[in-house]
Amino acid sequence: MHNFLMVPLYGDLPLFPPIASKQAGEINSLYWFISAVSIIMTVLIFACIVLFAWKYQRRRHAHATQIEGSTRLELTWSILPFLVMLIMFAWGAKLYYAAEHPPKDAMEIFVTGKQWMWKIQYPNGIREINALHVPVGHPVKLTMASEDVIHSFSVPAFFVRHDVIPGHYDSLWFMPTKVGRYHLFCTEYCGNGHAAMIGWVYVMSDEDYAKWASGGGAQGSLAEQGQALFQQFGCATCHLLDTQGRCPNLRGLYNKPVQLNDGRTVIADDAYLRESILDPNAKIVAGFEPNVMPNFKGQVSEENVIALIAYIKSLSPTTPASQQGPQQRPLSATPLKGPALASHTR
Amino acid sequence: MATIAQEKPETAEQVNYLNVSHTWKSWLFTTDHKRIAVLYLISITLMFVVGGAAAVAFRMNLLVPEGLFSAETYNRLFSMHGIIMVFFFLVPSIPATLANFLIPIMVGAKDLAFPRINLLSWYVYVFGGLFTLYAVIRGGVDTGWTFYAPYSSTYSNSYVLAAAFGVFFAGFSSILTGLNFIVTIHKMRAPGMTWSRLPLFVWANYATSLIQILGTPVLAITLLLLAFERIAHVGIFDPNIGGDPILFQHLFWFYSHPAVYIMILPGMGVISEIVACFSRKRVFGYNFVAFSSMAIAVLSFVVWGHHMFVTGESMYSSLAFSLLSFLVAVPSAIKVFNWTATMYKGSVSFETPMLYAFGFIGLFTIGGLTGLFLASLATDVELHGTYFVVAHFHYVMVGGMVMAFMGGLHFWWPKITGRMYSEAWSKFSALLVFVGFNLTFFPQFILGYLGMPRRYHAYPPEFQVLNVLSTAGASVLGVGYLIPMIYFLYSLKYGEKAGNNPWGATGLEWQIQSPPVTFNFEETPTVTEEAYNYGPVEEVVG
Amino acid sequence: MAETAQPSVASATHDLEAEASHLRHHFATPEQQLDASTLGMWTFLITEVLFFGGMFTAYTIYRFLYPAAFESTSQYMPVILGGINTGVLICSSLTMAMSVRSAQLSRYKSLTTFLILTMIFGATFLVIKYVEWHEKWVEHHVPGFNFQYPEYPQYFYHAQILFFLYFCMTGMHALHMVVGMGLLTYLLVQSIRRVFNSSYFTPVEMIGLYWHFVDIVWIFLFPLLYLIGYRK
Amino acid sequence: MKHHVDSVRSYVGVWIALLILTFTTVTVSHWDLGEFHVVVALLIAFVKASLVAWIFMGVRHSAKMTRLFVVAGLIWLSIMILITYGDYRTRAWDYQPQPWAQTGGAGVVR
Repeated sequence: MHNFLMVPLYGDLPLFPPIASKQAGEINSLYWFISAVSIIMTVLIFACIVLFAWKYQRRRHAHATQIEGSTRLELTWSILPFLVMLIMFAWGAKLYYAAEHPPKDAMEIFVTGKQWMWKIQYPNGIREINALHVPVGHPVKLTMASEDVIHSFSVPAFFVRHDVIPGHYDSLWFMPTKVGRYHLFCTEYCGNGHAAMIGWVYVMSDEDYAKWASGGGAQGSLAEQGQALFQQFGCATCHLLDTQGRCPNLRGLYNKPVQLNDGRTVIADDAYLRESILDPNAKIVAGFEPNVMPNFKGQVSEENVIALIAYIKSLSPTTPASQQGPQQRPLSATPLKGPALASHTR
Repeated sequence: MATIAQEKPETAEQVNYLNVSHTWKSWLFTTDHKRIAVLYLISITLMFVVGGAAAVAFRMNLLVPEGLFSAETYNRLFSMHGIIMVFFFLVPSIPATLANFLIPIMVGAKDLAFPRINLLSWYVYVFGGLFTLYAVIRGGVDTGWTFYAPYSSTYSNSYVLAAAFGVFFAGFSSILTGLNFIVTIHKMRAPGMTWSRLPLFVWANYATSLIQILGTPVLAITLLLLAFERIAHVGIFDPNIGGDPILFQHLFWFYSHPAVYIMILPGMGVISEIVACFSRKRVFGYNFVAFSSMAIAVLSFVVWGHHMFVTGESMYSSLAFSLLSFLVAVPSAIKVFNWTATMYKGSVSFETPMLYAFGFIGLFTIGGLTGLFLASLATDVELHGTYFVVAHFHYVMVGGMVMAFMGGLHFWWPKITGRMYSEAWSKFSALLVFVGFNLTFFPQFILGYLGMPRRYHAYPPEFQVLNVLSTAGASVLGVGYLIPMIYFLYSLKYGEKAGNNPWGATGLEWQIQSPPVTFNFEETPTVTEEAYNYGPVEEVVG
Repeated sequence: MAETAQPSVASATHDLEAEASHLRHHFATPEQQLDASTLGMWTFLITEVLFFGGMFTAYTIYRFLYPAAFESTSQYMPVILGGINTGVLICSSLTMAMSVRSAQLSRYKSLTTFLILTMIFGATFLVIKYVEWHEKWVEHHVPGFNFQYPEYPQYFYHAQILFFLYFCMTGMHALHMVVGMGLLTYLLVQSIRRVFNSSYFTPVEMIGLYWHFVDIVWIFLFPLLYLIGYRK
Repeated sequence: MKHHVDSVRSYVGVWIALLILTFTTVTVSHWDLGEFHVVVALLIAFVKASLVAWIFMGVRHSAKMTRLFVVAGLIWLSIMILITYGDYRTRAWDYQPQPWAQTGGAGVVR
């Protein structure tokens, strides 16, 4: 269809976004609360202006009555609105707090932003570009990294958004409530292809999701992909899994405290592991030498780092050496909250 | 208002600051604040035309979901629009033109404290403008006006350095203007012109100047660090060596959030003058309006983190910034209430400046209230980076500041040029601007609520109808801005002689000749009354 | 008021005449002019505080994030040169203060002498600074230009942040010194022409304020850049 | 026109004090003060800067307004540094420690 401007015109005129997650409903209520307050205030002020302009126009009211200001009035219209705003603040803060704290049983999916696409990795090894499949009714936590510039992962139907800052792991979570297909946008300007960095989120019923996920990744689970990379990059020559090699044994390392050679102790979380892969000299484990492991910065992509970390996570301390290797990871993952920067040291 | 005895018989060959000399040199090397204001007015109008043309162009692009231009062209257009409009139009708009012209007169001084620095600030502005225009001509810059690292420092292939240096110099020009105003307002007030007798326009500009001198240097050093990083290919915002791109945002918004108040406070000052004059009434709650300007200036420096709620800023910081952001809404609300109350029992007339003031109050109210959505944490997460934000700040910047600028220009045009413009045309264009503005930006609130991200050159088709509406509005708005340029120029030659006080306003500026003589006052005036003395107080409320 | 300040009529008239040539048209009195200049200069210095403040903020954040890497750089910071430079700047501040005093007392010759001394100290500072930078260049401690840090490989990346800040901060400081030298040259020429005296010394005082401010910046830069870690 | 001429003695006194303090700050940097290392260094620097401002720059004779401006400049500087620092300092607070480890910061156990 064409309009007078001679451009094709699509007929849709949506006025309300789809509400497809638990947060979306909650935040939408707050949105309409603030809207209601705003509309009331706007109408009030407009009405006063129109009324005064009409009633006191010069033709009717040639002589202005000079009025001194009123402290009581000033205080009233300062404090009352502020009290209403405190409600907005508290309500917003409560929802924000919830958004910052994913439930422990959230399933974890990994997202890498790259000019200009979203790469998605599932624990079972499936990889996708610009498409995210999630089951309805389960909390989902995204752990996100950026290969280059700042991106921002946003799903308007879920009312969620978080920037993906290079050098960080960022995360967000949501619980989809409605089966369907929803937009996925990058909302931090990232260069020429910014508008192309869009995709779809597919919310599926449990059965459909199980069917979709059953195939798994062509190259095995994420941890198995990590294992392959572990061999490919030659990590296994030094990081022996049965005995202590030239480099620390990685078995059972994940989320455990590690003694460093400068006396500090760090927790081997995702951020630590990522840093130790990309910049191995940044933190040296006590009893080991620096400069043994080559620097992998620029050699390993963020996606591969995610796979390697998944492999390290899968190395349970109890598994006998002969059966080493990752188990099929369940879809629910250990919740983790990456620290803001790769290497806070304090 | 003041004891000035210089009413002279108006003759055709009255000497004033405009006709005192005619050479190029007398303009380019002038130290007269009024001439510098005119130089600034010409320069910012040129920049406004460039920035506005970019806006019209990229609005055209958004007529169809696929976009009419390439992504590259679109990105450069919106970036240039942002950079030029923010740093080369909005920041200097009222301070460097109207305030430059009026502040010395309003406080009863012969000139600003440092006239040569005032001229220097214009040259620095022009120098910065040329840098930026050079960047435009060479192919533009595509970082957006925010220059976020590491995109701007490492990844962008556009003329970031030229644009950043342009902004750097514009910043210095802004600092020099602010410094001049502060010293002038402190030290150059005429006898009897106490702080509590200052026109609210002066108060607003004083608050603005504080922000300019306290915030702008931080922008300057941040852009320099960014430039070094771009040159050396390594730097403190570089995540490859452990740098944190969020630190750039901290430093950038430490200036740029207060800067949005640089872009609105002077407008609030203008509205106080206009509303009082055309209601023939003293401003309701003078002390509160003056104080609220200062409160805004101070509070504006502790809310910058609300631009970073979704970046990974600490949750505790976000909570504090959110609360403080609500707090800064209070003084803005005080102003709106007081302007409205000023009209109560006034004697209201509807000349063009007053129409713009009505527009300002209405649009600023909407702009301010939609700010609440972005101060509240959860709704900011929802709306951050969408067209909602674009609509919100255009309601404040364009619906607010540009409306106030136009209102002020229409209000003081007779004083600046000595001529009246066409009342019919000016009312018509004020109406066009109001309608065009709302048509352009109101649909963007809905677009933002639907989730359409900003800075997209192409978009999903369901957003098209609203985008077409917005583009149609932009065309109306463009025409609304073109008409004044024509009738203002026309009035210079053919406009009626305005007389010294065409509006019957109070204030020192209305008691001197139009246009004023070079040193404003032949004798320094002595002030004996408070501002807006349209009559003795007859009624006290509560 | 009238009792406390009772200048003789004759001296007041003399002052006014002497100042008349420097009183700009838009000021009512020389006091107003001086007050305006002083407030203007201090306002300018506040902008300078915030200009450097941006770098100090960045420094604070990264020192908090990477304390060990920052400490490791101490080893390569020439404390002796930095210390000498601190002393040199303090001396220049003294001579600058003495210049202002000489101008206030209309001592033309000593004003010229102190200005020259201040410039000599300023130049010494810049020469030492150059030596220091050259050393850094030779040792490959300039980030972005073949940076090397073999002794502490674990800090290879984070140390670059400190060195980047080091060059930005000392560079900006040195730039301010160079501008200061230019201003001093102007003062020197004017002082040889005997422009300044007890009734007109505003430029000397203003440029003095600027010079002292630059000294203050260095007073903070020295411990923050050269004395980060405790050295055995 | 009124102006204050300070004595040579006060200038030289400040000069000597500044040199002594410079020497002190270098000496102190050789002591192992742990966390107070930077505190002491900054304290000495602050005293030195105050001396320069108070005597050399003549703040002690200056108008109230000038002093107010100086203080305001310092307050604004600290707003910028402290609030930005506050963000980085509190980012780690939100780190959720695992049950088996007592973390004192992001990934770091004291």
